[in-house]
Amino acid sequence: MDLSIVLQFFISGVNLGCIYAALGLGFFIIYSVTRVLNLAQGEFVMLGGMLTVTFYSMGVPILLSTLVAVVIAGLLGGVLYRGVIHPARNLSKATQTFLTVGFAFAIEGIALLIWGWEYRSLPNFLGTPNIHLGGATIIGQTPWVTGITLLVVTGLFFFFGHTIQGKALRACADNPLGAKTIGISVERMSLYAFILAGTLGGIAGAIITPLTMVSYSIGFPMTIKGLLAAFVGGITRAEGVILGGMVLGMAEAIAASLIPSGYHSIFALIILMAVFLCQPRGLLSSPGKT
Amino acid sequence: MRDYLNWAKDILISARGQGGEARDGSFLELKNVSVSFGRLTAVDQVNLVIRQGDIAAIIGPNGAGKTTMLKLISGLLPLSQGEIWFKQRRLDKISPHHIASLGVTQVFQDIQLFSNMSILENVMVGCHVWTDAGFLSTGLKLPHAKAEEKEIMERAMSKLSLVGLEQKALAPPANLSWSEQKISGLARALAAEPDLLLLDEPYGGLMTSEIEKLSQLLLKLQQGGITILMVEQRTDEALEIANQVIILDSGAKVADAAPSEIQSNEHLIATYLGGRITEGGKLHYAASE
Amino acid sequence: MKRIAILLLVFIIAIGGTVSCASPSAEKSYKIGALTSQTGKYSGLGLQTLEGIQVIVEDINEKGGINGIPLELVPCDDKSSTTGVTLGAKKLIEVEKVDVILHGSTTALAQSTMPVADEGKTPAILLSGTALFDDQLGKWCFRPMGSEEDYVISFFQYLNEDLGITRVAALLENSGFGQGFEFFMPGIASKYNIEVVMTQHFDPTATDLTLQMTDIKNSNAQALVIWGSGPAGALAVKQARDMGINSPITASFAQGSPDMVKAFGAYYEMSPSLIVPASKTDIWQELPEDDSDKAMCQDFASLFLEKSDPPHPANFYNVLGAQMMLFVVDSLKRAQPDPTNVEKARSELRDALESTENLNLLTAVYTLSPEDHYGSVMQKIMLITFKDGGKILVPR
Amino acid sequence: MPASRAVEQPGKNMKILKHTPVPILGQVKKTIELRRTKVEHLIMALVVVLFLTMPLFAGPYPLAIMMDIGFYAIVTMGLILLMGQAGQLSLGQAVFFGLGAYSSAILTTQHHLAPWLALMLAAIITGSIAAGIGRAVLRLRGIIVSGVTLVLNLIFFYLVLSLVDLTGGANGIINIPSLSPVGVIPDSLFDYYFLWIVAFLLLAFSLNLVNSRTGRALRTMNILAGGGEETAQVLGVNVMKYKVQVFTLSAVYASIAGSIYAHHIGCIEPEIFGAHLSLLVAIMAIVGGMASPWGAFLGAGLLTGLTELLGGVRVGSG
Repeated sequence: MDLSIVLQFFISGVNLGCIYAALGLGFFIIYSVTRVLNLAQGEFVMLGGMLTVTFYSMGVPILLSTLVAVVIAGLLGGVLYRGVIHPARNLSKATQTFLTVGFAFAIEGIALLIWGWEYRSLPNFLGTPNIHLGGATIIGQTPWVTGITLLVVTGLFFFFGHTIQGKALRACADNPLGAKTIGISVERMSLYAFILAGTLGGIAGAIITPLTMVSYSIGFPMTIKGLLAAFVGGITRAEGVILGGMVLGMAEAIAASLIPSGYHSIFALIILMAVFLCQPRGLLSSPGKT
Repeated sequence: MRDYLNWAKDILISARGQGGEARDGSFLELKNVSVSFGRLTAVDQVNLVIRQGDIAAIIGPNGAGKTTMLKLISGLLPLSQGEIWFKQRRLDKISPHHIASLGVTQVFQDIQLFSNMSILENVMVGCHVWTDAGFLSTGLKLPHAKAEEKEIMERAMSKLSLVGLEQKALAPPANLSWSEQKISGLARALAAEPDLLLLDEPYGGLMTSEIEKLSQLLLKLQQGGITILMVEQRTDEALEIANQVIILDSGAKVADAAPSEIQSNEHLIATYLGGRITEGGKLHYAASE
Repeated sequence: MKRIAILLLVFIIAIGGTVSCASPSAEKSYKIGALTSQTGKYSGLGLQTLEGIQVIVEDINEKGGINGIPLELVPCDDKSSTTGVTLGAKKLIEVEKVDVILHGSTTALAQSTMPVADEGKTPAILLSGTALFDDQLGKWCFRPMGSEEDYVISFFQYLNEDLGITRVAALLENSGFGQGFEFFMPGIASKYNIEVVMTQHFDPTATDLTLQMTDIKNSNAQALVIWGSGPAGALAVKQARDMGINSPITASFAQGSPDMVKAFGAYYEMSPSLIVPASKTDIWQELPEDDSDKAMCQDFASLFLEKSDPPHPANFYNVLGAQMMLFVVDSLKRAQPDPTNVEKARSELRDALESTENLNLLTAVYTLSPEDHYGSVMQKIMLITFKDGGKILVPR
Repeated sequence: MPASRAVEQPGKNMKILKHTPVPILGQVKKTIELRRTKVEHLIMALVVVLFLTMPLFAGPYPLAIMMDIGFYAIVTMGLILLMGQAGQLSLGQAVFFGLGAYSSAILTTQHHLAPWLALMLAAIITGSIAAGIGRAVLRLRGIIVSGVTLVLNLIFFYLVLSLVDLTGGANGIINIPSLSPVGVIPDSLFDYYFLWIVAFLLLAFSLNLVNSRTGRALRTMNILAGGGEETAQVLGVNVMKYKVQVFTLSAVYASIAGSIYAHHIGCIEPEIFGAHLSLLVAIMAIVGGMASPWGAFLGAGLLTGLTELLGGVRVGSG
């Protein structure tokens, strides 16, 4: 095989992997604290992208637009918890999970009303140029995607490992009852988890928009992709989700370069299936916590 | 149809019975059984013979591998080494539900009644083993399934009345006291018409009056031909009704004798029966093999 | 259980109630059912089509209707799903008692309209991208919308005759849209002495096409044909240029839609600039003075600019929507059915639609017959390209 | 310490445990009967009769809504058995709906089988595929099952898109013959009766199942609602077998609905394999209530009916 293809495959795989990991992390945070699968996660991504585009087109500098969009997405995460999940806290987790679908539909409907159906795009952050590398190309925005994902992941590990709030969140995830007995408010931590997940979704939306475009309807596909990354890697560990995202990205890249055109998506999914069947709880997961 | 059912069941029971009258008299036999989890050996080369019709009690300190032993027999845990024979059938190669169909039923320490069903339904689940109506015949309510369902209901009620809980038949498990839950767990196991009943700490959490009642019940079951293998922390109660006592420590068999013999051995009394269990709970690590 | 049973009962009665409430409006008007995708996957397509229909209806009504009878537009959402189409079509036929259904969405959904229209004996005009099922339209359905074949021809003719290209790579969407194109491509390519050296596919939701591009770059193709219905096709153009593919690229009209141009205009204008098909309305200013359609296209363009809200130039789907409506208006004018007798009106309208002859519309001239419910005689497809933020005719 | 009181001659007294009639049995049976009261049976009968007589007073549009509800209800009913009884979270019911629809369509349009035969063959094909899938997938537990079934759903979606020769790709299959025998009664009326009779038969089947040996066995493995797999196993329940069987059964339900759908609408396209259908059905099961198969009708009715009554016509201007 041509060297340029191998190189391009690697670049594409990492790039897609970072996107999927960023999408999957939101699921991880909410699921580990509340045991709810937030099927509205993709809507945060959509909002992150849409809002960034909106502010940017109003003349706000790109980084500031991104920041404001991400903050709003985070707040919406809080709204989802306060308005939907918290009132239903006595219902089963499955029911709460499906309530998030209702929320997703509502957000999508409102987005359609506000922004219409058109696709929107953003220029590459700070106009980063494309890099040509031995026949392969790194598209300008890609380093941003990889870099910001890395930054977010590092930030998350620092947050969980070295801050009081992060440790409290982790305690809730590991043992809700125990956390309660030592005086951690599980409800408050759940709220934080949703806000954090909203923020992460917003960031993901903002950084991928220059690559993929954004419209009101991208939420559900994003949810599915993120969910897959989370499931493959093991939804109970952040490292698992990142690895899952990478596996998914690489699988798609391998498929695109080796498999006859038209069967790409199936091949990537079959790899996932194999992962599931061999490693039922995901590639990395703490035992006994599915 | 009913006759047919009874006839089929008779055949089933007689088939079991034949197995039970083995030449060597062994009913349940464990040969050189070991199991380890990683480096931890929970059961260490245990040989054991249980005779038909006996009440056998396994006693020993915490972590001695008692519960593990029961789960090995009922097939919930795989052996690392050794063989388990029940009525000349090898148990350690077959799945738990198959073992159950051979006449071995286990009652867990925490009972685990199905909270999504009434007590009666719980006991009816026990009848699963000797019935065979599948999806099609139950869904279509074929005569066979209908007759079976009637039989199941009657049998379940009869088991409930045997343990004295017929009045609570339709209550959800959550509405029952702990001792009632334990007894209904027993009724559920009995509904499977077992030959060998594995009881995990049947006396755990019961009050004195309830203990006496349970002992009576167990003796009655023994008279009815059911062999009982129990694991018990409360050694006094166990020794009172058992014919055979096995002492297990750190996964190894320390003693296996009639209660009277155990009670005459001062060392055993001092170590395992007097509450002075100084080495109990200490985990035994197998030497690197 | 009891609760459930009672709820079900109430529910049935509620449905029964809506049936008795729904009465056809008494006023005298032609009711036009516009069954389009307003929500869901194809909402972009459906909403643009609906906009085109609305503009024409408004215009006709302002001019006093058809022989004094106003048009009444009944929009209905098919939710981008086959069940939505069936429900919507039945609702329009049965409850709203429309005279004709205009269906604006994708191919697979258009197919679902056909049995309902046949059963309800109501004429239906289908907008769909593919000519693959033209022989199965049945008695009541019409599809005067052109065929992918015409686009394939326009592309390959241009590539061969104008640019002298003999080797082409194709990058097609993994959808009905791409499938139709692929169906016609081999035959037409060989007709123009072009070899399709590589056919790659992409998902409608794809975000990274760099791998396909690497393959295409490594092939010896002299030009690239991209055929997609949504943003992935436009992304493909962007990424091709990002990857340094400098050969001519032709893409579908969807890639020429205003939002895509707004997002990727800079890439479209990179030399050689992107070539897409367009309707004459799109570039009426560019048409030569002797073009007989210039006046018609100019009129429609200014009408649309005036009526649309917010005002914007008509795009390809706006034009197709408007054309569907104009097609019906022509038949209504000829048949002059009595709007109070719906069943008779439907049947008369159907006959009139079928006998359409030499009807000069925005994208083609139509002559239909009982055997041919498609009827396009001459496709007025223009190839355009992008320059200085605007669209120009491809210099030939 | 007292001497052992154990009997010396074991096994000689089998009579002691012999099954004896219990006087209270009749009373218990009555109580259970009371839980399904006569009034309730009456209401149910009324519901059935109302559904079956609807075509007499309702036009095709409400009947079309009822058709939709019927399709969803059948799929949801299968999911309720799988999810509500056996506790297996599946997000892949659309796979089996699609398999049923496509098998029926392919068998009738390409192999010219009679629609009736195609429907049954489709159910068998789907059931066999589901049994295979179930054997692989149901070894997994809890929420992972929903993940895997979701992946499966996507795999099937892309598979159908890619196998153009067999499935018609994205354009789907058209001209699928109707189930109705020609000219006896209108197709849509026939389909309505056929669908709803099938729905009620399946409901009866499900209700019987739930209140039987099989239903109880399923509930023992419902770890979502108080079941326990180990307990079930030591009581002789072949957990894996039951999981696979109920998975297959729910697939057959979906397949039947899919087949009727294909023959009714007359054309199908890959979107019916979409993950959103699986999700929608799961929501219907939860909204309707997972304890009883009746919940399927409630969930399907509420979601389909209300969206149709509230939304529908006149979204835009005009």
